[in-house]
Amino acid sequence: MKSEITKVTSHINPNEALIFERSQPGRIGYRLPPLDVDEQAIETLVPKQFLRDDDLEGVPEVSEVDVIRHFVRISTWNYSIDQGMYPLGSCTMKYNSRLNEKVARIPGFAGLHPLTDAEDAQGALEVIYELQQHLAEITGLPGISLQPAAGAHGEMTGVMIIRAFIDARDGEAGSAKRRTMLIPDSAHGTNPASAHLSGFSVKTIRSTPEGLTDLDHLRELCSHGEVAGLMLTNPNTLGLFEKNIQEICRIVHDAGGLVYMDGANMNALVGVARPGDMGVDVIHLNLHKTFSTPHGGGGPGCGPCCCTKELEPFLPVPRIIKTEGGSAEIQTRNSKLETRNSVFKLDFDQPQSIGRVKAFFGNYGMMLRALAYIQTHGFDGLREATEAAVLNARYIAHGLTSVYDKPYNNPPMHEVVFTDKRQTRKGVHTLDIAKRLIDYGFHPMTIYFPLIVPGAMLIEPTESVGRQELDQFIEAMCSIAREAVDDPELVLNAPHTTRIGRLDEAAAARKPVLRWKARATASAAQESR
Amino acid sequence: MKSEITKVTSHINPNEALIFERSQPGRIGYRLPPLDVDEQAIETLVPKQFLRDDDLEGVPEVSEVDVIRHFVRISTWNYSIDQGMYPLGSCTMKYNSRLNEKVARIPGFAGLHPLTDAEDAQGALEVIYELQQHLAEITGLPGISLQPAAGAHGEMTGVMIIRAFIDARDGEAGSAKRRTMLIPDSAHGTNPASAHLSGFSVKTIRSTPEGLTDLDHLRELCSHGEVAGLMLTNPNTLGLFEKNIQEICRIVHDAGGLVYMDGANMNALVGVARPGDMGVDVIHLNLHKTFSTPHGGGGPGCGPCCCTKELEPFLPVPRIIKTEGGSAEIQTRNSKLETRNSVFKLDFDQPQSIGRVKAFFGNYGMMLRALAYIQTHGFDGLREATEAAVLNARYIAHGLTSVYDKPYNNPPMHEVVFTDKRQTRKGVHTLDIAKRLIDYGFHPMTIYFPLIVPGAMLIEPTESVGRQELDQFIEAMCSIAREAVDDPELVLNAPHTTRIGRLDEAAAARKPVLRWKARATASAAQESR
Amino acid sequence: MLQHVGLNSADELFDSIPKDLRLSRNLNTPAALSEIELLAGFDKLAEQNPAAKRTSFLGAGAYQHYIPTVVDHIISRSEFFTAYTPYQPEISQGTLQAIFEFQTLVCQLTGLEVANASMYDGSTALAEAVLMAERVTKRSKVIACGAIHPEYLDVVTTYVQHAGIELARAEFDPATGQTSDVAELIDDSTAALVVQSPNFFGCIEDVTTLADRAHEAGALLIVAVTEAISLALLKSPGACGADIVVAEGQSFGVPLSFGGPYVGLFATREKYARQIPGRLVGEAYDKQGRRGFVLTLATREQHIRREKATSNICTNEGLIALAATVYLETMGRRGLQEVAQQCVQKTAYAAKQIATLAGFSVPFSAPRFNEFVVRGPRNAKELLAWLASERNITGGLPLSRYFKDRPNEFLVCVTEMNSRAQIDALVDGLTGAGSQ
Amino acid sequence: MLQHVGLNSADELFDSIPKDLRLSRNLNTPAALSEIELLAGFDKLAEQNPAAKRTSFLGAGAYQHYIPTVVDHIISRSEFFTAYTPYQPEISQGTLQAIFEFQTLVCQLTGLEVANASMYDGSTALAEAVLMAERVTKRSKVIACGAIHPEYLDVVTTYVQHAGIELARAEFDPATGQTSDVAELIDDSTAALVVQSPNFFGCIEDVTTLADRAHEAGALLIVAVTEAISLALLKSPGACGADIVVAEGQSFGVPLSFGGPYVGLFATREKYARQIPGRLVGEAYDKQGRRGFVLTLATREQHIRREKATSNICTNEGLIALAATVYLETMGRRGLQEVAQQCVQKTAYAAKQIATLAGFSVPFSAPRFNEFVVRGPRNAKELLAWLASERNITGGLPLSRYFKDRPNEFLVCVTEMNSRAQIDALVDGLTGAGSQ
Ligand SMILES: Cc1ncc(COP(=O)(O)O)c(C=O)c1O
Ligand SMILES: Cc1ncc(COP(=O)(O)O)c(C=O)c1O
Repeated sequence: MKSEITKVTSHINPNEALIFERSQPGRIGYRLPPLDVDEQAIETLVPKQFLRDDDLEGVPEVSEVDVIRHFVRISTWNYSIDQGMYPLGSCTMKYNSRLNEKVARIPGFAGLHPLTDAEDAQGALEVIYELQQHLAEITGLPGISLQPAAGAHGEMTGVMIIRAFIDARDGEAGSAKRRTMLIPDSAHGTNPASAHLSGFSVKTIRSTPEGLTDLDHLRELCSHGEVAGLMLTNPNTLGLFEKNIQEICRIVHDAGGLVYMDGANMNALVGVARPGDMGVDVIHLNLHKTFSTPHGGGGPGCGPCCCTKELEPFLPVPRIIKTEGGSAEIQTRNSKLETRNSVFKLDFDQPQSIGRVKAFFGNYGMMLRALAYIQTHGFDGLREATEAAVLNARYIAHGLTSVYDKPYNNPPMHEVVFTDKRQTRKGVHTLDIAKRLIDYGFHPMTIYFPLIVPGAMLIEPTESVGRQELDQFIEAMCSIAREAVDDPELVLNAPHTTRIGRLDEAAAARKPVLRWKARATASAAQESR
Repeated sequence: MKSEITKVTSHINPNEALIFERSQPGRIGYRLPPLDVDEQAIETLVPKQFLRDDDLEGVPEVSEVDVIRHFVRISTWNYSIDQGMYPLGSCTMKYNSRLNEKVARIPGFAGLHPLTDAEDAQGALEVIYELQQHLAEITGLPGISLQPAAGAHGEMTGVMIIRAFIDARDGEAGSAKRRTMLIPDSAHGTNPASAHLSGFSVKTIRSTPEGLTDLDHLRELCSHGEVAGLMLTNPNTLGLFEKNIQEICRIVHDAGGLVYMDGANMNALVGVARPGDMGVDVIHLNLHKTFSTPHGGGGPGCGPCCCTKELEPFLPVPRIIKTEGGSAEIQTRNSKLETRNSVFKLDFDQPQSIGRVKAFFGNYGMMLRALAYIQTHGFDGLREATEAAVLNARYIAHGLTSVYDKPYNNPPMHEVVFTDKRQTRKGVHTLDIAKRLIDYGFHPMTIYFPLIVPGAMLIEPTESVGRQELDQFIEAMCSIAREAVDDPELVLNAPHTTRIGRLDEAAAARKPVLRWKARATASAAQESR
Repeated sequence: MLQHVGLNSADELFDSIPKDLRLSRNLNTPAALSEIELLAGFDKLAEQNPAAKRTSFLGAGAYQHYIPTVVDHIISRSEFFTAYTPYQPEISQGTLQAIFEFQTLVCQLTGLEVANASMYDGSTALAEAVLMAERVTKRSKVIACGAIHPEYLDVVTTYVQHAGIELARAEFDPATGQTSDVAELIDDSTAALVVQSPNFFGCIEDVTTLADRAHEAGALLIVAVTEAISLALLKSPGACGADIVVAEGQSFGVPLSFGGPYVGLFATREKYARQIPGRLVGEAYDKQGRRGFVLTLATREQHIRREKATSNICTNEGLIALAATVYLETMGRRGLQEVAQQCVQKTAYAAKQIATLAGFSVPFSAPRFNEFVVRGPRNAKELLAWLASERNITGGLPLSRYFKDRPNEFLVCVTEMNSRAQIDALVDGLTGAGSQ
Repeated sequence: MLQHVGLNSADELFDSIPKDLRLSRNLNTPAALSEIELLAGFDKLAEQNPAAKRTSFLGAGAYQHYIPTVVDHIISRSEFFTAYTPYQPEISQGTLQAIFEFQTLVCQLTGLEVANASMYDGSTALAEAVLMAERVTKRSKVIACGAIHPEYLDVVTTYVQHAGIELARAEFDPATGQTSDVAELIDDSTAALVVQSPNFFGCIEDVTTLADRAHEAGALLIVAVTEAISLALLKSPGACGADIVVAEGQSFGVPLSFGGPYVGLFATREKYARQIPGRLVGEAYDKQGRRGFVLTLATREQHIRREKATSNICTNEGLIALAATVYLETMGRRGLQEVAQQCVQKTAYAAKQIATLAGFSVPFSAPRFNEFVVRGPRNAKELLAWLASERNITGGLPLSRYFKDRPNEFLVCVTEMNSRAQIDALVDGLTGAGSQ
């Protein structure tokens, strides 16, 4: 130890280093049972040229309490739903029930290997099957695959299904002419990216000044016989319901295309209206939005793909199907299952399927949570949640219109978009408002999305906030608007209450440092007992 | 809702109200299964005069997400072991293993009713028995009761055992003459309070300038034939081992008394020395210190009482005993137990017992954790922990002697006491130093205890900190010493980084407000959907 | 590090311990286990507690109630479970505010004005209440009513044995199961009358009348509650006139856990605040007028008052009090009422069914909350053993555990956790067991 | 609130939805369940997965490893599991720093220079690697070596079907189980050679040689790892010359959970950093020079680049990447090495025992990590079914699930979780099963 005093940091919590910087040779945080077979010289089992020769240099050596303190400390630098409102538009940051976490950890599920013989995993398969049934009812679309791991993955799956359907319907030559996917300018970036993955080129549809799909433009784009389909978000990313949805579907269908709906905004519709009833052919859901499976700092998600009966043969394999009538085989194999009179099976025999999109069955743990969500809410609770989500957005819309520019007049569904137009005069922009919200204890809204709204602030409160918190949020926003006039510097330099200030992202991208490296000169830190 | 803007708080997290202030009529956070028997009018089951008539007025009505946010927010106002060093002397704030928490939650233990027939709870009783065995080995005292719920409870139990022993030995009249319990001036307040509960009056023994029990004074106090016993902490509360312990025991024994040892500081001894070998008759342990069961913000604890063979008949009932040889009864009752060849039983037949000190078996969940601690450490790990705990204290003693007054020269065991003597010149006292430590990210040490050291700062790092953190702590203390000279105001007004500053404790005690009350004028808050 | 502090070996750390006192061998405790081995070992032990998985009608001071999932999530937060007693208020406001809420909830439920931060459990809380009554009244006789939990009485007996308190017993009426008239027992040396309600036999006591009797003689009324859920439905002891109320808080979101850790609730009247044992949290303000909470009235406590303290208690049941707080706030006003209602209704259903069985009767006529005594046709311990092994049901507690003169009786408890199907299975099982 | 926003009924909230599109009935989903009912229901379903409790030797892309208790504690912290993607760095430093550590660990383990913040899983990561190879090389043929996990190959096939990529297959040597010579297959239209090592049959491939072959033709070498623990012992793919390494991270502290959520690892060379799919976290500084972390190089991603993005991925597997990070840091350098060692040693022991059984053989001779193929005397599916029902052992995966021409073979996996007693029981069981 050096005897002179090194710089004293003000508080250890906000100064937690990278784990690599805390590592001390010889420290361990694990213990395994002793090896209980005779140990062979490793080179006799694996030839030396196949063995690592760096002794895992650089991988940290720390104790269990080091690990706990490390992560507990850095966790306190995060904002989370459990601390307050998280009004990220398009992200549906609703409360994640503790009960659902418990369900996902039941050993009979958490310890089950995905390649278990179906006969020994009937409970697990029943969960998938039952969730499929409920999602079919909720969307009005009977064909479901739970394989996709997230929204974008569901999109890819859905678009590939469209492609496969058209290939089958029009034959190779006919299909080759249909390589255009129509996507509104307000769409999420995953939509065009997913279309591209399926070999489509994207044409953009304009939005009307009311924030809806421009029907004339759609008709025009559909008039060339090259359209494979349309990808539409509904309610759209402005929070507005596409009231012409039936007409839109008709136009696309008449032009020989199919309609894909991005279901990211289903939280506005569950129990109230069903995409299948609107004429939509295929949709993905985000269980990690609408069905409250936790976001986990960026996933895991689950992006089920739901489609019409007509498209069902194209869904990924395996399908999980139910066959009625007891199976003798099962009755002998496991006494617990004796009374089962329906059996769940994996069906690989789907010659028209687009194929697998993921190993095994998808993000199964998320399915458990979503099913628990549906069961604890009940049919009435699901609708009530939708009503509350929309009402809360309406309440915010009402509370902020006098202070912030609201570019669209139509009443919003579950989220509402504002802009920074009135604040820019003093140089305060959306980014600044968002950062300043942090000082008030709120997570910022989604900003600069959708792209068609300059300075967009997309606010989605979800049903998980009460009126008190909505009022606090509105007050905070109003207060920031005042500050933008009275003391713009305060807003421009926000946040002031966080561990670090705004980071220089441009510099970070210019010369990216994407991993920790041992400093060449660092002499190995030493600790002796 | 009022339309004018109420005062905007800077950040919602540090301003979380009391739950009663968040309550909204009609909100609920629970759901029960529907009542599945025919509902009777309640008055036909319980006469009206026995029923509550206030409709539980005042009990909060909140949603599940309200509850989660409430507690997550207020939890962030706490400091905890998991965030950093917690060097509270005498408290042994060591790391609480996650594994032990998992063990305590195994349904076969957590769901077990304490009045279960012993035959159906053999696993649970085996845990108690095995832990007793280990504690007997660790203390060198073979008689163990795990019934006491905390240290003070264990003290009371031990002192009552002394009383019962003397009653039995000397007869009523003889015993009536022995009503004095000797306690050093450095002892913890629970010692005299526990002695009092057993009907003893307390005489205080002086400490020597070296911080040890004054043998001459002890001899003098023992010379009157009235001494029932001595309560001694070892290492004592100054962190020093009472090196004359054998002589001390001899003096007390020769005077017809017994020696009680407060085992709060056993973290300095486990695997190194055993009270039973020193001549001690009875001791309590704090499983919530030495054996790492979590403190939980003030409990639960578990304060086993351990005594010599001679005192064993006086231990609380029931005792948990083991009888060898299979029991036919058990073999028929439960097939799982067939191979058991020893049976654990509750023994109530202890006529000399002081009686029960707690319903059921004590804080069983803590026993599970302590047993897990002993098993994961192993005999060598237990000793290593002791060594590390003492070494860490020694390291701090070494690091701070040049800056803070260290009133005792002897090398400390697991904790070390300093004073504010050198800092008081500029008006900076122990309290201020403690508060300033908070700004550096550390929990303060124990202050103003033991009472015999003016301005005491009792520092116990435990084995759960590495050298890096020790260095940070020493740096912080040195830095505060400099600040006390250069900028005393900074220290006097600390902490500066917490949600609230120093509270006016005197005012709080003068007119105590010990519960929330609805403001008389508060019009019922209303929320409609 | 050793060298740094001037030592050559770890042994030298212990030089202040005389050589002959140092252990020259390894402890004879097991070698270290890995997590895998440890969990396997405890799992195996847990399996040897088959009762943990049975349908159960066992109560008698520890109750099976639903615990909302949020409770364990909250108390498992590092910030709560790895914190110490909140001696440094600036960095303990989470714990302190939670305790303040706990104290408030205990006041609301008990109908009293001051509650402490917790006692070890219901039984020790009762013992402390008796000691406090002696301090308050300076009288030495304490009368324990009718049917108090035998283990509670045992604990009280232990606690008071050296305090110069004489413990007298009042009888209970064999027809109703309630306390018989106590007027004759009470006199002006009586410090307190102690009653449990619902009592050990599940009978709701007439607390108001008992309070009057006590007060007439200048004594205090102490009410003990082992089934705290009853507080949500029954007239609060405070409203009935109780001076001290103690309760076992286990029913509030705390697992059975073979008897602990549980949490003792302790409440009394404002005027006795300075006589209360244990910790108290009070409101306080900092210089900027921000509200916070602190441990207060510490001069009652052992670390200041030493042998003159109101109690020796130091560590209490902080985390369990937190669990109870989370439970009470999650269930809330309506949830607590519904749990209590379901208990009463299901218990009434069960008692009615069982009373009609040949050979079985329900001897006590007093109104009940969620427990009642059943008198069966044969030895209750054997009968219940049959029920356990043949029907996998724990049917209740054989009273012979505490009362040798009641071999054929057992105490049945029904909560919201027992479905009608379970109750019907119990009834069916009793029919079977009775005719063995 | 409705009135406040000028509405009279909740229905009016949906006025912008045409009447005939609104659901005029209740959803036909179940009525709300309480926690008690819900848990009972799921517990019942869980019991119908008897395989979850069996001694198991099943691997094949999902592995049973010990998960230190701290992992679940950390990922269950509200601050981590209820946070969104860290788009606001000032209040997401916890997540960002953890990902930065994850990226670093992935680089260390794979021996490469850049790793992303995660992919959905190993299979999709492999598909993305193939697409990336096409972008980097602008070539269209991809050769998949010998024994790649069949489900991974299926996923790749799905992903590339519309990307103009031709997928060719290289054979494996029936004696060694390793990839046969690929020289003839590679030409100057080859974008990448793809190899899994250890491969699906558990055989360690000669990655260095394959890298040389690929590089000679200007193609990339893509290495897929399904058993990420092998990285702790085997020469890192980066050191062998791989250009892209993808792996399934499930072995790093992630429960089997019937196949997901798992986490895909993706690493490549520095020069391809801007071609990498998915999110990247990089170091950044604020005005006061404090270090922090941000999402960076976002111009590769769909929300900026839309259809020209390097991938459509948005939500990835953040929390699972965190679990892997906690696992890797808890086990640490020495723990990872020990797990890997135990796998190899126990697998060698098991293979040796089984190879001596009459009627059984271990057909492939290549060195192995923790899996190997066994050829039995009769239909493997039936044999394993017998083992499951009679011995309560899941003995492995019948290869017929993927390879109809290998009815008698099955894949056995042995990890640190399998005690010698379990292995011996397997061996004994096989003897029994073989002679049925
Ligand atoms: C409208 C919309 N579509 C698609 C997605 C993509 O979903 P995921 O992130 O689950 O891939 C998102 C999520 O951010 C979204 O908001
Ligand atoms: C020396 C000493 N003795 C006794 C006690 C009392 O232990 P407990 O708080 O568990 O009752 C303590 C705890 O603070 C202590 O430090």
